[in-house]
Amino acid sequence: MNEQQKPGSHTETIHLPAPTAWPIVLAFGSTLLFAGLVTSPWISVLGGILMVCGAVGWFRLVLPHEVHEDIPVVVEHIPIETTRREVERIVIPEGDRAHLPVETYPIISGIKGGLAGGVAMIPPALLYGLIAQHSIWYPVNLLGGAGVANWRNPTTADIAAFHWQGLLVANVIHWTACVLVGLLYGAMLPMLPRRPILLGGVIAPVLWTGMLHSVMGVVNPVLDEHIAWGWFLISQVCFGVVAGVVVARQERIRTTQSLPFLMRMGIETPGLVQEHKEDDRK
Amino acid sequence: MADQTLPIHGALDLTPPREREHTLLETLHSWVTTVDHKKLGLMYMMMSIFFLLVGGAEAIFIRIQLAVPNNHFVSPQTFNRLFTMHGTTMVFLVGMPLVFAWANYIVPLQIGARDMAFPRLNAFSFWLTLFGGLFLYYSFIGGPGLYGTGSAPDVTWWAYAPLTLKAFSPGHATDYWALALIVTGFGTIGGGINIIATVISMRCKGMTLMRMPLFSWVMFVDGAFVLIVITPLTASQVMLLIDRYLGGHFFDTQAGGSATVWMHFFWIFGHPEVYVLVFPAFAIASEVIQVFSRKALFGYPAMVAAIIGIAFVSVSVWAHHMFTIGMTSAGNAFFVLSTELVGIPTGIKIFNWLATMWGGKIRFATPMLFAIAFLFQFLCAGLTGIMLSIAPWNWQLHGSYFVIAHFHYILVGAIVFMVFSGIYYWFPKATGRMMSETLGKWHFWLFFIGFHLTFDTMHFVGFEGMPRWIYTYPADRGWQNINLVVSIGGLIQGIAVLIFAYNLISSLFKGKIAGNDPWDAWTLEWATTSPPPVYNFATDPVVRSWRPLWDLKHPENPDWKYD
Amino acid sequence: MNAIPLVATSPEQEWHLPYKGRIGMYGLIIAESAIFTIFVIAYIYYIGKSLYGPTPQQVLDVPIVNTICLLSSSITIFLSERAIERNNLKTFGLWWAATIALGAIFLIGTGIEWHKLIYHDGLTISTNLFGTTFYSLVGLHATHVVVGLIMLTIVLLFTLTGHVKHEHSERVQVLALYWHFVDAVWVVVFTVVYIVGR
Amino acid sequence: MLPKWLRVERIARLAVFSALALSGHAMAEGPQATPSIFAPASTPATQIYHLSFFILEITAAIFVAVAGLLTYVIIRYRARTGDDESEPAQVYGSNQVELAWTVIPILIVVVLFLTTARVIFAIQDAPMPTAALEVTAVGHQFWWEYRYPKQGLVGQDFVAVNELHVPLSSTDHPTPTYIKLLSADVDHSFWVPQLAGKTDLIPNHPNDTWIDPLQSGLYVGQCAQFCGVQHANMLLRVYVDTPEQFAAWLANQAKPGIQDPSVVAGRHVFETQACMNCHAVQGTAATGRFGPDLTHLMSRDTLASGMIPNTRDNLRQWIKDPNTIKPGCLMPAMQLSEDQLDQVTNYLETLK
Repeated sequence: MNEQQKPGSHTETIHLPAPTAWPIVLAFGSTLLFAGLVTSPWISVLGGILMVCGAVGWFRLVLPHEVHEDIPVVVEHIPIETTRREVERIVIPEGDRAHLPVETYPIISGIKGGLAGGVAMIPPALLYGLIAQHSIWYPVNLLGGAGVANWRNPTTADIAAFHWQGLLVANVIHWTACVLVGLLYGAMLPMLPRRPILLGGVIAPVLWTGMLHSVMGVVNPVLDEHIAWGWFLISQVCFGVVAGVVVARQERIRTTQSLPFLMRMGIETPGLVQEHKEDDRK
Repeated sequence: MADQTLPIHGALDLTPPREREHTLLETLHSWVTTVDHKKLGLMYMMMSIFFLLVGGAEAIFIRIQLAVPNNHFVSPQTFNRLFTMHGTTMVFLVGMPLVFAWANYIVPLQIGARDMAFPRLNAFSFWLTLFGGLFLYYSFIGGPGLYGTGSAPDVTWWAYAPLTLKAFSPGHATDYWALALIVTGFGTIGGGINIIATVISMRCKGMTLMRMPLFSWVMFVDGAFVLIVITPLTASQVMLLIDRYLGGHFFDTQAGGSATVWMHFFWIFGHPEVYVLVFPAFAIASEVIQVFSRKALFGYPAMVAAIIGIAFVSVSVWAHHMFTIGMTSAGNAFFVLSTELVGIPTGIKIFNWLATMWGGKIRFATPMLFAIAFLFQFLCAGLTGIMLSIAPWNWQLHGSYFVIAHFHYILVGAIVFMVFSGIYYWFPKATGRMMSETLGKWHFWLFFIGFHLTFDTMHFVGFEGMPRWIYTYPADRGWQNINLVVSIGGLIQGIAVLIFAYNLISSLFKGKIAGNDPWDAWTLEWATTSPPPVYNFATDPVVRSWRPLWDLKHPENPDWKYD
Repeated sequence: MNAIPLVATSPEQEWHLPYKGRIGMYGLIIAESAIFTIFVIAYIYYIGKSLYGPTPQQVLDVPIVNTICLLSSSITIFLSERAIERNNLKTFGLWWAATIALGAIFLIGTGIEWHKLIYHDGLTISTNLFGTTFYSLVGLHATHVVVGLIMLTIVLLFTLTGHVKHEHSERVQVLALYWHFVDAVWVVVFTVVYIVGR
Repeated sequence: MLPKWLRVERIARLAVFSALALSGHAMAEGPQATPSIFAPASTPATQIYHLSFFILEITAAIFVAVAGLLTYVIIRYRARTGDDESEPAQVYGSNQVELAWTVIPILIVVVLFLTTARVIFAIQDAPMPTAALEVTAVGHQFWWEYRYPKQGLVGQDFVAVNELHVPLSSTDHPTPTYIKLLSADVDHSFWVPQLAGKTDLIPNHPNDTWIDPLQSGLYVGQCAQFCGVQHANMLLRVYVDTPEQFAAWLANQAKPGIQDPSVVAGRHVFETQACMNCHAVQGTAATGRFGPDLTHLMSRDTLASGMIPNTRDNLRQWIKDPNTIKPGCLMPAMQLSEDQLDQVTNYLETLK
């Protein structure tokens, strides 16, 4: 709306900015100004003159008051209607909440679960380091080495020693991955039909480990040779179970197993609400 | 339900203004002096379509030359001018005006405004863009005249220094390129300022930012984005001109200047520019997919977040165009990561569009056909984009026909397809007449087939080591079969575009009368007449959700209850 | 059937949107900042890359007076903005004129500096990389000062003829915003050219 | 590597290769007429090749999933004839679902990034073995100059033009070639797809790349960065020689130009008609650096940067007017008379 028009006010005519030729004059002048550089200086001079004219003309249009033209209003009745009167609804059992509030599955629960799972992964990993290589830095460097990709053909002793870069990179990778996977858990677990802990805590880590096992050969073949996949799986399962339990505890009250799949996905739809308020329907 | 007519009903003179025949000169005068956003939007659109035909003709010439090895259809000099002008035209004289065509025509209608925030600046921006374009094309007849195609730019649209310096590009070819694009660049900046001021300051009552239709949201982000995208190019072109006219040394490698600085500056503009161009496609897709699936857009806030996310991430990825210039390995790794991060918000958009269609009732009208093809091609383009982001593989693919195929999947497969979709969708609003569905389907299928013939095969010739920018190639390289297919596909696309042009013109005069709301849509522009009166809305609208027309059509079940 | 206004029963709430001129100026400032950023990056990248002299250390003097003038003009224009808001047109005109004077001193100072560089030190835009980047960056800023001064002078002329009224305060503030931007850019240019680059 | 993974790779390779077969040639090991990036013959190219198949698999999986979903949606949710004209249920979104399809791509990105980073470092930061040959390549509009520094025999640099000769490498005794990339004028790019990815030659910005070809023969490629009118004909030819061939070639190249008294007339024309302003013939007064070094012109298979075979007719036509062969090239037609043309051609033919 124009400044001088308050919303909702009506007059017989509507003020709109009047048509004007000054913008095109100014634009043409500016173009000629530049075109003179590749043709002749006189073109530039002409462009400059046109620009000054255009600028002055434009200026006089808006100052002290903007020039308007009055457009007579033709009021037409514009019906807004549709032939599709009916709206289908997603039918859900009576008595359930229809419009799931976001708080039911807070995003923070996924982060919490991920962090808790991340802590839970550490003991088995360090234990493996101590038992197999007598160094707690071994697993840290294995993880960190995936990021420090220019680490060429390290020996086992290399990996068992302390490297601050390895520790740094390992921490970054570890916590990022944990939070991300935790978020995924937070989102997915409530959708799983039953036994979310079994599915999310055991089967998913097994699948995940299998996938990593096959991918690691490409991502970093050198380190692939040094990874003990059994121990790897154990620490993954630790993560899965702890993260799953933490996530599930956050909303155990709300995750009614009888909910339909759509609801567990947290779908937001007005149709669900309509079903709830039977009396509103026509 | 209550018949809520205007409160001022009867208070006004309802007799329509006298219908009067306008002479041609009067009509022309009214278009030249107009400051009306709808007329300017249409002029932007006509300019784009005109230059699309010109740039398309250049592409056809290029494809005829490359159809067979060792061809002599055009000289190498002419070929270099053709592909330089093809790229420059398509990006700056087709893509950029399209952004403003949509933003001008649709955004004020969608947000219930009477005009853009700065109507005169709007006209000024348009004329700058148009004159800049004509200035660029004057280069064909400027200089030594038509012989040897004048002094049209021949340094690729990247214009890598030092090839553009006086020593290697004597004459004015490069000057035309830089000067004309500076002119259109100023027009673009004016247009961008206008869009953001319009969206921030002109929304109708009740339309908070999170109640803007997604189309307007995307155009708003695009308008703001343009301001920081086009300006680095303007700045570096000024530097180039300082080098060429005043003897500066910015890119003069003999005097300590750096060729890589130009590359960085160019791609700081050049990469986000692609997103500037593709945003209107996202915007149109978001409207068309909703309406033809009969469902509200899935995850509106996530779509808004994704578009802002794409804009943010895309300004830190420019050097993925420069993996081959010998950056450090850490630098390469950084740009691999940042580039792949763009894929995440882009993925969200694709998934949300899919989820919008999921559970809907999809009507396969021409706009929706183009939108579905867009989804498919945009997916492919994203995946080839991932391949190109892998720096080591990029060392092989960069500058090859694979890259050509990839970015034409975006520029044609996504943008041009969605532009066609948008034209079929909003043509009834702008003209009051429907476009022919029969011709539309012919147009779609021919264009779809031609597109895939051309650009799918181009990937493979890229794998086989064919570099871009070459005017000919030896017969023993095994590239000729694919190149012939590519050229045939190009011709088919050309035919499809001619069908479209015919459809456009014939529907303008003979199309079925559309009515105000032919698609049964949900945004404000369908709540006024077709074509809209010059003041858009007789009464200022008030809205309470991002689908105001849904609220009115389903008063028992309106969106605002769930806002 | 319904017709616009689309929601008849909407609660009568206040609906305020920002002044479009201000938003437009912010847009222009964003665009200009991007241009300056590119020039500043180029300047910083090319520091010390000239193959031959003169170098900044040899020829550049820190323009303290200039800088003080330009920066204090931000204060004077702020005072004049406040004056027009309070409808005190005389004070407005005085501070406005002071702003123009300070800006002009800055320009003259730059002119003297350039004259010395060109005719005494023999540094032109084509001498070496330092010359190219220096004249481009400082010249770009000076161009903005010139444009700003022209606009300010036009407003001053209108003030003197009594055309500027209280109702124009928003437009005047938009112009002042531009002037603040020009000053802020000088802080960056000054730091880069005379402190980092020297 | 897992057998399963190998299977996937084989299927993917089959798909790509069958598509490539469209263009009518089969894939085999060793040098090819078609410089395909899928026929690697050198370590960097091979590493990229393996990486590319890993990426192809991931992207193919994403493609199948999403395109499949799209197809399903189009078919399942199409508006059917006899529809009851009702609107479908309006679904606004789902935080859970959207979160899931945000996080999964992030995890994929992490895997892609780690893999890519490893290959970047492996190729780009590979330490140079002591047995490596070092060559400097200089890009010119529109030809290649290769400088072989200190190739033992006579203790001085020598210059080869357009045809790069490198020794064969083997996995047991790697003798890779490290190429320093410079440019004399504008940007160029060195790209022999079967040997390595491309690296640009940028003035005032030295780059390097390395190759270790494992099979001998001729590998082709071309300039991959637009460098002017004749960018298309700035062809690359890399000859991978067996150690014996390479030693013989080196020995010949290190010699000064042959001075055959029977063609002294041609040499006179060469040295008086400004040819020598641009061209060098080692051991004579001609020391120009702007154009290709002609000391061993006849040891090359091609003229004009790999454009035409090195025959007497082509050579004579080239000297007469290079623009009829390569329009826009920087060598001018010297307006020689027919006699002079014959004499110069005779002279050049002795430069073995």
